Amino acid sequence: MSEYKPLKFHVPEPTGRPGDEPDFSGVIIPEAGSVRRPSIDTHAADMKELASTMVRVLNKDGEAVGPWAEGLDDDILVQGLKNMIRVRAYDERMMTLQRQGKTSFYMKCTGEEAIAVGFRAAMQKGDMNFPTYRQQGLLLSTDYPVVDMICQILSNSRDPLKGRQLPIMYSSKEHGFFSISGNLGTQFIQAVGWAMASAIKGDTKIAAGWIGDGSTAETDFHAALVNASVYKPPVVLNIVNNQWAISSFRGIAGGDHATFAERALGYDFPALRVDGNDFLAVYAASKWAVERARRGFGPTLIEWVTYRVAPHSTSDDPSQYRPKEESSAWPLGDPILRLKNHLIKRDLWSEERQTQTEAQYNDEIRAATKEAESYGVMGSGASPKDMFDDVYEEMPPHLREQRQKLGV
Amino acid sequence: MSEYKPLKFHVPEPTGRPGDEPDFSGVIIPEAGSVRRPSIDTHAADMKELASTMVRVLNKDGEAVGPWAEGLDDDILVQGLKNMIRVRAYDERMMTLQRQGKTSFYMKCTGEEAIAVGFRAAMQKGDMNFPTYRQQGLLLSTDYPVVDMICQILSNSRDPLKGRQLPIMYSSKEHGFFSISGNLGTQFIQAVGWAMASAIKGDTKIAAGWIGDGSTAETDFHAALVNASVYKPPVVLNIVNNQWAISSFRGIAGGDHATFAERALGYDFPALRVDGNDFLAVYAASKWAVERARRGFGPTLIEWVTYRVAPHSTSDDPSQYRPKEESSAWPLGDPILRLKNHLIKRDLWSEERQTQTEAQYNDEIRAATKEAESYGVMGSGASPKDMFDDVYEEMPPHLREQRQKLGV
Amino acid sequence: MPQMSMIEAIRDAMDVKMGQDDDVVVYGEDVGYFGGVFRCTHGLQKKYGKHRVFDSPINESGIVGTAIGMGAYGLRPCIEIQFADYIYPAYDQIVSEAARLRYRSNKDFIAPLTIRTPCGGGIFGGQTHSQSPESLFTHVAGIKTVIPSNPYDAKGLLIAAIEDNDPVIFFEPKRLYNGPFDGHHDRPASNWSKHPLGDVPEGHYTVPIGKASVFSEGSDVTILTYGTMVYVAEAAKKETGIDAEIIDLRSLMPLDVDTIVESVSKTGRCMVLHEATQTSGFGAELAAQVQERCFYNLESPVVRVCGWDTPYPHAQEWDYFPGPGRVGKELKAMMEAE
Amino acid sequence: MPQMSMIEAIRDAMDVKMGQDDDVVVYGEDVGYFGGVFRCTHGLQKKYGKHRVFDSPINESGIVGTAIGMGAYGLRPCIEIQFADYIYPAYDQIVSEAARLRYRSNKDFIAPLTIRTPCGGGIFGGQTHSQSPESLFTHVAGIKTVIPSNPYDAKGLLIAAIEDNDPVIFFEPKRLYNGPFDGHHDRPASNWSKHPLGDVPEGHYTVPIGKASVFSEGSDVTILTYGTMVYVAEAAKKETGIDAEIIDLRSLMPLDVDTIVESVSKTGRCMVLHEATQTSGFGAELAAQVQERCFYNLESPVVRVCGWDTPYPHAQEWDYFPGPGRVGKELKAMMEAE
Ligand SMILES: Cc1ncc(C[n+]2csc(CCOP(=O)(O)OP(=O)(O)O)c2C)c(N)n1
Ligand SMILES: Cc1ncc(C[n+]2csc(CCOP(=O)(O)OP(=O)(O)O)c2C)c(N)n1
Ligand SMILES: [Mg+2]
Ligand SMILES: [Mg+2]
Repeated sequence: MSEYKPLKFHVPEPTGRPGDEPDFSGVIIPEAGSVRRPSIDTHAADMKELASTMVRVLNKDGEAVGPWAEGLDDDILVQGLKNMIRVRAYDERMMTLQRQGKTSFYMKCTGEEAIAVGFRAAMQKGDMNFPTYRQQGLLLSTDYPVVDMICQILSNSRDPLKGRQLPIMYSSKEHGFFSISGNLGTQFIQAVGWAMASAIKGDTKIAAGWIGDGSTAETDFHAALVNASVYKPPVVLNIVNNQWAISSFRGIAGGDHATFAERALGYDFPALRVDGNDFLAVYAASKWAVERARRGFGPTLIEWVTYRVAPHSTSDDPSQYRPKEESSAWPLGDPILRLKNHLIKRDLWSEERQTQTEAQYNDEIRAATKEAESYGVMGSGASPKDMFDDVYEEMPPHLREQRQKLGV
Repeated sequence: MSEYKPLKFHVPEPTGRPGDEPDFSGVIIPEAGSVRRPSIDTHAADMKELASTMVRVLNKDGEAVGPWAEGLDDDILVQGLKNMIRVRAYDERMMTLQRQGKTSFYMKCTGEEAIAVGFRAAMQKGDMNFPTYRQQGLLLSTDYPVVDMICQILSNSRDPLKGRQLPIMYSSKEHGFFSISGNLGTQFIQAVGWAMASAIKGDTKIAAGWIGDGSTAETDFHAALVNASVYKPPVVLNIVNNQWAISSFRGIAGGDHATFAERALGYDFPALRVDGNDFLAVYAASKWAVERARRGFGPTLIEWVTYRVAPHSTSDDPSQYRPKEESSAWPLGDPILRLKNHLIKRDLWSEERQTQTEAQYNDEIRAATKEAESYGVMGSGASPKDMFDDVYEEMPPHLREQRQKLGV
Repeated sequence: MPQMSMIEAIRDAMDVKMGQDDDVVVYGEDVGYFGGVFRCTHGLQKKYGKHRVFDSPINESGIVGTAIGMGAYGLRPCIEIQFADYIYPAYDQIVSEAARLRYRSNKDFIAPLTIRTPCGGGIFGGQTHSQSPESLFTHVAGIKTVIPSNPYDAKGLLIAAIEDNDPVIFFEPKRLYNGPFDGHHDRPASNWSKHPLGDVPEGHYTVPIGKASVFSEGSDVTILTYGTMVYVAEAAKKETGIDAEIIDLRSLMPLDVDTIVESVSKTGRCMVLHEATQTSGFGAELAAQVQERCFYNLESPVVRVCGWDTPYPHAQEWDYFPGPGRVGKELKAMMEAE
Repeated sequence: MPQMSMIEAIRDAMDVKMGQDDDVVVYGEDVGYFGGVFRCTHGLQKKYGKHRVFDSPINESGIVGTAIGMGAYGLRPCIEIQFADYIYPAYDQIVSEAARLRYRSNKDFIAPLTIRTPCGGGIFGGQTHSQSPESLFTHVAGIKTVIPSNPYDAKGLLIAAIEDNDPVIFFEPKRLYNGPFDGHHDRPASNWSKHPLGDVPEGHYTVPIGKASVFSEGSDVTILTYGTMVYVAEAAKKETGIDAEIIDLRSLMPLDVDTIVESVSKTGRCMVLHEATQTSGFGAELAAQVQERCFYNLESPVVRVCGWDTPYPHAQEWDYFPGPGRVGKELKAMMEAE
């Protein structure tokens, strides 16, 4: 026995806690343009290194460089910037609503806007997302009525979900946005199932699953990877690695020394690791993976490297567990600023248009909020009668009885 | 839309079904001795290729070659052969018991004996296995009383588990054998927890988890890998890839084009892929991983490549779903035969000793069976009184009431 | 009319629906080429192709999770969990997802899945091949739970389940697969081929979800039961000579309260009988409802005869199983109470 | 005596046990550095070190699965599931493993774990932060299920749970964390610092698992309840003037049948009150047992007042929650029945 030293228990720790200086020296950031772009039919085994590096397009000077910069449509970039600005305006306004006591709860995606907005731009009508609570950008870059979104947050009389769901748990089949669940990870395998159905029916639609870095630890993450590996359905599996899961850092999900993209290496389908704050990289990688899926070459896992600038939710205070300045020290910068600088450099945009656009979306959201508030706030419009509907397609006798008992 | 062809649904198929010729041309078998043996403190990132190849020691001529052949104790090899012979004798006798209607159920490990026997030889007293139902070799290479094992199978009055468990679901803390569960995969994460406890207490003991190829698809496989990745506890995670999971082949677990060992690549701990029918390779790899764990260098995933020669269980008939001759066509051969030939070649063994040893264990097991049968067969010795005990440490009132109702 | 075992009737239901509706797909562990460990899907892959009948990885959460995704797409998956004892890894997907989807999305998405799974004991299967977890599902709003006791109901209920736009857990009492079983394990097994309920019409028909059937009329006492225990109740009735009205509930959620109340109002006594462990079993709900609804008609307390509150033991199976002896004894005691 | 909130009492229980017994370890999502989203483990990591108090990956099956392994080694893990609504991914490990281990191994291995998890509604948390899944555990042989309603009991029961050699599910009614709550959500919140049950002794003491407490004596009707609903019952008693005997069960499994029977025998009437959905809720078991054991004493049927059989809605929370209005109405109706 004495031959061996006592074992030690290892618990990973982030590089900083409150009071410490932020330290991102461990985050390795390859040069923009340095990562190759394989053809979309490349076999997983022939592109393994893409799981360990980082696809980046925008260099320090705001230029688009390298193979992933090719063939990106300018209109989409401009529209992407607008959509990101819109998302941020929306997040800010909803925070205000929460502070005003008009909703109990909200979750922002500040700093992560490029991912959902850029990915959505690569999708087609009819495709389906299985999002988490931090992909409002998917809905906000479609024509889904923003008033409806706010009504959901207010649980008022026009809430499309009739007050039944926690704020931000949107659902819109028509806009390719699957009903958000409170239970982490469940949607990842559902996305795989939806894609299997598309293949079973000989359709051409694809699905996208979404999950956070912390939630990759959930069992259904594995279910998704196994089923994706076996049936090779047309699905893109997106991991949004924003470094934090409430108070626990990526290392508590086993993402400190391995990358999350590398999780795919044992499952015979390819993975990309992408600078999630670089809209051009996001859009290019999304297009690649979506096209790969739609052409029948199967699933792709993508790790989007980003940072959760916002608190986890309105119930959270990150200054309790991470260095105060960490978000501003994040080395991949702000996605809006980076795209804006790129477009200005290319004369596709200007500071004035930026200011105008920000004002325009602030106004839009402000007006929409006002309209939404007219239908009630803080659940005031929700009807107890709606509580008993849609548990089943037809109301069974016991629920009819209970509804009568409540007298509604 | 029309730009895209209809998607196709992909369902993997084995290389043969009943009526077909067996086809193992896809199984790539590296030369014995060709795989390097890193030092036990090697970082996972520096030995990734070991997940994709196959550690083999015995060459075609029965010689032990290459770096993994070094430092193997002859006594352990001889004892290993004896233990494997004993396991096979046990399996045969238990099958007979089942055919005689003395037990309802049995599961053999024919062709896979080297794995459990070889691994056990690398463990120390106090270490703990979390086995599946196909690791009888772990118990049978200790001094656990074989009569007790058979009494468990017969559910008789001396059954150490009092008739409560299906035959073969042994349990022996003292012999480092955790209670087998009927629910697949659950033990894999429990092994990680046990190892965490050992590290938390500053102990020097290690745990070993066991799982089948088909069961790697279970959610708890992922739970185990994630927790092993995060806390780096002293655990060896063993996948017995015997190519089949009842009627479905390894491809239905996503193991057709990726190896199961490669699953570790995204989790920052090393993996070995080993010829599971080569006792020397099994023992060498086990020693490596066990020593790595005990020295505080953390977990290892090992894929043992083997073949399920036996039916899944006594309820199964493999001729319904796989080519009849597949088991004899398996290219890695029979583990007993291979070790025997090696030892004979080295004058450590002989055909006579082989015959004697077979006879000796047949006699031992026959006698043990006879003794066990004297305590009853087919549940005949189990007492209804035992049914109410040990649900809790102390019997709560409702169970006392129920026991009284039954009048026992 | 063709005579079918329960296995054949279940298979036939899937066959009928797959023939009628391209959106019906069937999968689960070992259900493809092999046709399932109980052979319920035997031949379906050959007939409908690998893209509609296939093996799944051994991941029950994945089986249900993919089915929810498929349902959201527009398919109608009919999936198998190999044993009800192995449904727990899928519990989150069933409870938090399938059950809630219609409600939480205000019917934007639905989960029209059928989860078939063999349940119950009596086959010497031990702890993990014998469980009856139905009450773990009846507690969950948004799920329907059914359990047939014969080939005719099995086919009709399974077709109804597949056609239902809500998730249905379809329990298959495995002890009844090949023949009715009265709990006398020491007597020769009987066979559906000689039983009137083995008469199963060809083609499409349904047995409505939510309707009980009066298996055997009587006036002394009502026995509320389902699955295998229907025949145990019948045996006890015969053996005691007590004129029990045996109600085969068939559907636990929704429950056919009217049939229950009508019977108990008539008999004035009620026994609840199931294999599952007693505490918080579905029998608790039945007893609670009967006393709520028929209190003033009851001449004696509702009695529960259930599996003991222990794990399902292997060798003590027949001491655990609530057989005709125990049922008869309790029936007699009830008739003496007042 | 120190005055503690329920959060503090729970934290103190862990503190006491960790101080006494090196084998007690505490982990779960966000419980380490941060101290838990409800702060129940705040400060424990600092005091006992990262190897005894730590964050876990977001994998509930892994949290319970590792705890079972640790229990087999000889530790006594006290783990947190962040919300009871998120316990389902761990359901297989709880039901098939923790609950069965002692039995199936003939006590060769045991699972002495405590699973703490906040339950119940009233915090505007919607479907997945409000559930009360206790009956999904009371049905499972081998598990104990407890639920305190005040700081004193919380500390004593949690110490008892950690010391217990069987797995205990320890539900924490999150609406009571900071103060007793009578169901009048529109009135100012009260606080444990002003409540006698906020008096919590320092150091070690236990409240035995399996014993109910008579929260408030009465002679008209017995109310069987637990958790948050204890105070709702109290409010309804006050508001209706009906002299109810309120029994705080505290432990659902094992259940203190004697206290129940004694009370109902005295009052002749019984209401069962819980937040969980009604069908197959724990109230069903209570109603079944009361009518079994007290049938001839009952003057009217046992009445259940429970959450409706729907998912827990967000905005309709106070229509869903069985508040003092509904309880009072049912109490009055009961007193009129005969
Ligand atoms: C099954 C389950 N367990 C726990 C939670 C509580 N929870 C909500 S969000 C969260 C953190 C998720 O982190 P991550 O996946 O990284 O996503 P992010 O919030 O960073 O976008 C946790 C633990 C939950 N919702 N569901
Ligand atoms: C949770 C669960 N699901 C399904 C089963 C049924 N089952 C028992 S063994 C088995 C196949 C396992 O195959 P594998 O893991 O390859 O192990 P092997 O039998 O080949 O040793 C299945 C599906 C089970 N026991 N538990
Ligand atoms: Mg995150
Ligand atoms: Mg196998």
